[in-house]
Amino acid sequence: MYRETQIVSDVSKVPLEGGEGTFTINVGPQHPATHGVLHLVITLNGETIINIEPHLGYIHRSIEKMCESLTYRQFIYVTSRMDYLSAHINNHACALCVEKGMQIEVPARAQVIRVLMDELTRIASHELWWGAMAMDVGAFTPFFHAFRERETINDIMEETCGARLTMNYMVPGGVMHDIHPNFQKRVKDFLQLYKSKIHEYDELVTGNIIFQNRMKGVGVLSAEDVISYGCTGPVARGSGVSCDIRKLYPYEIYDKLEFDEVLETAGDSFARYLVRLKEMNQSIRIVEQLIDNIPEGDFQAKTKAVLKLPKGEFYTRVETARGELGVYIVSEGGTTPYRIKFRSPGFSNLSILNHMVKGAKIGDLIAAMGTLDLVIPDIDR
Amino acid sequence: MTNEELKTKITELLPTATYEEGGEWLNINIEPADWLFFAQQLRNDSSLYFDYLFCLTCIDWKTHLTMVYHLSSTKHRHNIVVKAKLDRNKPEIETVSHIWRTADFHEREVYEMFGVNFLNHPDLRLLILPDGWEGKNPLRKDFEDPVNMIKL
Amino acid sequence: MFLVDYIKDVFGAIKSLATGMKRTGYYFTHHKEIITQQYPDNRDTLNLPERFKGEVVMPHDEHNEHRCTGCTACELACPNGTIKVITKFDITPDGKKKKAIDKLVYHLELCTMCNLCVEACPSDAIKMAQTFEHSVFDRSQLTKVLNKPGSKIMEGVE
Amino acid sequence: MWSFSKIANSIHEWLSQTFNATWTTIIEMVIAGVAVISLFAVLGLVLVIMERKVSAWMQIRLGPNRVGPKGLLQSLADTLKLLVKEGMTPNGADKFLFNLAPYIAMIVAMLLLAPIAFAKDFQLWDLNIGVLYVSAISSISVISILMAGWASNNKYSLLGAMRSGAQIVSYELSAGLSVLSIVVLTGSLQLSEIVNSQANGWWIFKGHIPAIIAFITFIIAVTAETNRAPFDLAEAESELTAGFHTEYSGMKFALFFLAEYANVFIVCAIGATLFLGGWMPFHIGNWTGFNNIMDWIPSSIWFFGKTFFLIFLIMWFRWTFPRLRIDQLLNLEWKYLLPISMINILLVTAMAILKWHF
Repeated sequence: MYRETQIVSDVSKVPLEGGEGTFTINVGPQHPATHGVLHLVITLNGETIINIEPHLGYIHRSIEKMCESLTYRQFIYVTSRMDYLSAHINNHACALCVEKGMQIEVPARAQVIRVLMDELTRIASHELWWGAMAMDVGAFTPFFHAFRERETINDIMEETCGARLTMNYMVPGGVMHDIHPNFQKRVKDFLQLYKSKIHEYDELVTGNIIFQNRMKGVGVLSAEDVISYGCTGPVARGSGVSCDIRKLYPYEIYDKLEFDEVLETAGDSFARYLVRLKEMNQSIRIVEQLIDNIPEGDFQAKTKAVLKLPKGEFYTRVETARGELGVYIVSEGGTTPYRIKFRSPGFSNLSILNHMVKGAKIGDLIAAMGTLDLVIPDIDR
Repeated sequence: MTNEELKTKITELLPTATYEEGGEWLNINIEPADWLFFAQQLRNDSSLYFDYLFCLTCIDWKTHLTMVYHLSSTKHRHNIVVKAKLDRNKPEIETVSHIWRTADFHEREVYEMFGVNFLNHPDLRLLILPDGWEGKNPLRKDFEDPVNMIKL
Repeated sequence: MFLVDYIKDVFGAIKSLATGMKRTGYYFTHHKEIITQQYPDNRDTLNLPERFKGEVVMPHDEHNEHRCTGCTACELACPNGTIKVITKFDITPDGKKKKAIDKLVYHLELCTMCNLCVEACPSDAIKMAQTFEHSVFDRSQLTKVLNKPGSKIMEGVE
Repeated sequence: MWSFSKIANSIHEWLSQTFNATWTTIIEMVIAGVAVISLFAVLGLVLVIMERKVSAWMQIRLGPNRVGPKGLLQSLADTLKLLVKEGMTPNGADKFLFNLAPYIAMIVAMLLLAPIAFAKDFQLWDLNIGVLYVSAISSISVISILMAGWASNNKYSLLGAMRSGAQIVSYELSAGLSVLSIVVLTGSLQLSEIVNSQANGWWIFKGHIPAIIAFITFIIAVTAETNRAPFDLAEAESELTAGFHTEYSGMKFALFFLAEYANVFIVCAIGATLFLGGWMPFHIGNWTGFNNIMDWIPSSIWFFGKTFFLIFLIMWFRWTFPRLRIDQLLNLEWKYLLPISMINILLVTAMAILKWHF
């Protein structure tokens, strides 16, 4: 456990307009703290941030356009390359959308496997975020400690799905293979490892007085702002906005599972940090409920070789590690989508950045941006 | 509110709106000129209270463009889809970035990808495409890029 | 009391810092917890899971025979044009013309290891190999022909 | 027994027999210069490999293990690499200041070595205001950082330099005050006398709690003064990429790097001298047998052992803690460290007057 410290934040009142005495710096596209090729043009007055303007597109591949020429089986693999840290959940959203259009009934075993994989991916993603977050505020050691648990999940993924990051394990109607015979044992080993190590996270980072000083009272977002800017996931839940798609619009078997939606009301960086840490525990809860209860049966529904969605529009929403991912398929009845739109969580979460850190210091920008958990390919698509 | 209740409520607000059947959410077709008024009503009416714009996109139908707005209410937990048909040669619609701030980025994306001109948008510049991008809009159906697009 | 709070703050801060230092100090002295692998040295003992998707290969048996009928299902299933099947017509002993593969060209540099071709193959002619050290000095070496020279289709595979 | 002072004395005797007095002094100065430079080179190599190994073990990995036995020659290979790298000067930079800055950093670090007693009777220059000299010279190092940041023509560098200026100037205060508490107890500014005063026990034990508080303040303040994490705001790689040395490359970068490690060594040596008795062995009251065994260990080993313990402590901080923000950094100094060390020095003074210390 860690000790809570009351932090009084006194952000100095510097006039927040451009003009005399201000200068701009470019953070990115190559910068240690942007976790990729995000480019922010920052106007500064001394150390105080006056304006932030994101420049995107350095890794834009126009996945939406690419998908227009791929069949419904093929397009799923491309979405792994959007939010590569929750690749599995992206694939899940696409598979769900195709199943909704084709009205395919997914076997119970496949549903459980999918949810298990989703939650493992979510833990892995939050693990990496935790390490990167600590690195953003200047602590290097937690990064390596986070990788210890994350690698265990990646090994499990590698054994069952055949790849560590971009698994492409989902197919319309189920999953590609059955789970590996070792899967259950290794997941249980992981649960044991996780439980024996999770207290170190609090010892190393959460309870640290310097860390709490850096996070508390920084980047405060009100619930109204969060909704208006369309933020989802831990960013919104840190401000007390209930937005967990798994609870609100349950898909697969989430309505039968016991887990809590983590809500914090402070709305600052520390609240968002705590939401993610607690979400990891909730995911562990889900995995624990399912790991011994994988029903027997098919892992894949019988589908036609060539999938054709009926004419119409289909929208599915899932909860990725970063927030709400929407997949919007417009079908003309052919084998390829007519138009596909991915409503990515990162894009909306990034738009609040300027509002969030105006008037803060450069150090705060990095810390607050870390709590947004941006994955740049997810923003650029 | 259920879709039926939403339908009656919205018909009161905007009698010219037409509805599409099918789909899990209520699909509303409106004229682009009505959009600003309608959006304000949707956001501010306490029984509708659509405060969360969760998807904003555009579809190129080769003959015309369609703006698609997916709206949700965090209070009442109901969703609607609003569609507005735009002229393909001179697509123009009022911005809603002051009603839902998330529209700011999403409209900039649609602006560069489809060439839709959002009237009164505070900062309508290229967001994803490189500075000085000229020519066609990448997500339109007639876009060709012989260098970077590989035909399979 | 202001002074009491002040002193409490100072001690709380020092304690939180000491907890962190205890944790790193533990790992500093316990070298058994080290998790890194000595990669190029442990090549012999490195075991990749049998499902690992390294590259697409076509297994041949001892008579230099494979199972590929040249149906192009893999080519159609591939999302990014990685596989090209070049077919020819063989003359069977009883004088009939039969479709067979001339070359199955595989572009490793385009492959995303999505496994869709292996899933699509009706005769299990191709599978994923567990290799992962793909770097070469020349890009043209990444374009491979999967069927061995002089190989022919196995008996009984349609 | 074998000791540094005997070697030094025999060299001095041989030189004065062979040459006249002037030449002896000149040759001795040259020898001292060469010794300092080679000490620097060795320190750089040792501290870099030490830092890398310490960080690796704390981060549950192995660290450098390819070059030489157990990777011990890794830093030598790195030095070779840095030597042959191109040293670039960015366009629009103030070339003179840009190239001068790393040398100033080095020279300051070298000057600081002069009054340090490495072993019994082995000291380059035992001047009578040693403590004052150290605190005066060490504050010059900020000039090299400001110079580097200003001359680089890079906004990141400038921000880093400005941060470092504010930081070093404020932390000088509490470092000075905590050093002063030992001066008050000893009654002398001369480092050799401070060491001699600890013959019957180190100040950290003799000075009760105030000395321990002074020691903690000193460690925090010197960590900040040497720009080490958690006070590495001048570099702050996640914020300012590399801060004041963003634009430096090749050997000029290596000089900054070396100066940083040399500074760490020097402040730790000062800390060891003031609080941990310098080269004085560890004695417990009148356990004659134990004390004799302790005396048998050469004094240079005592000195370097203590210094490296403090260096390890500072490395331990670096690989555990996150970085502070600039306003919190100044808060810590002005709201916590300075009041604490001021009250502390009052206590120490009272203790020294009333002779409460051992």
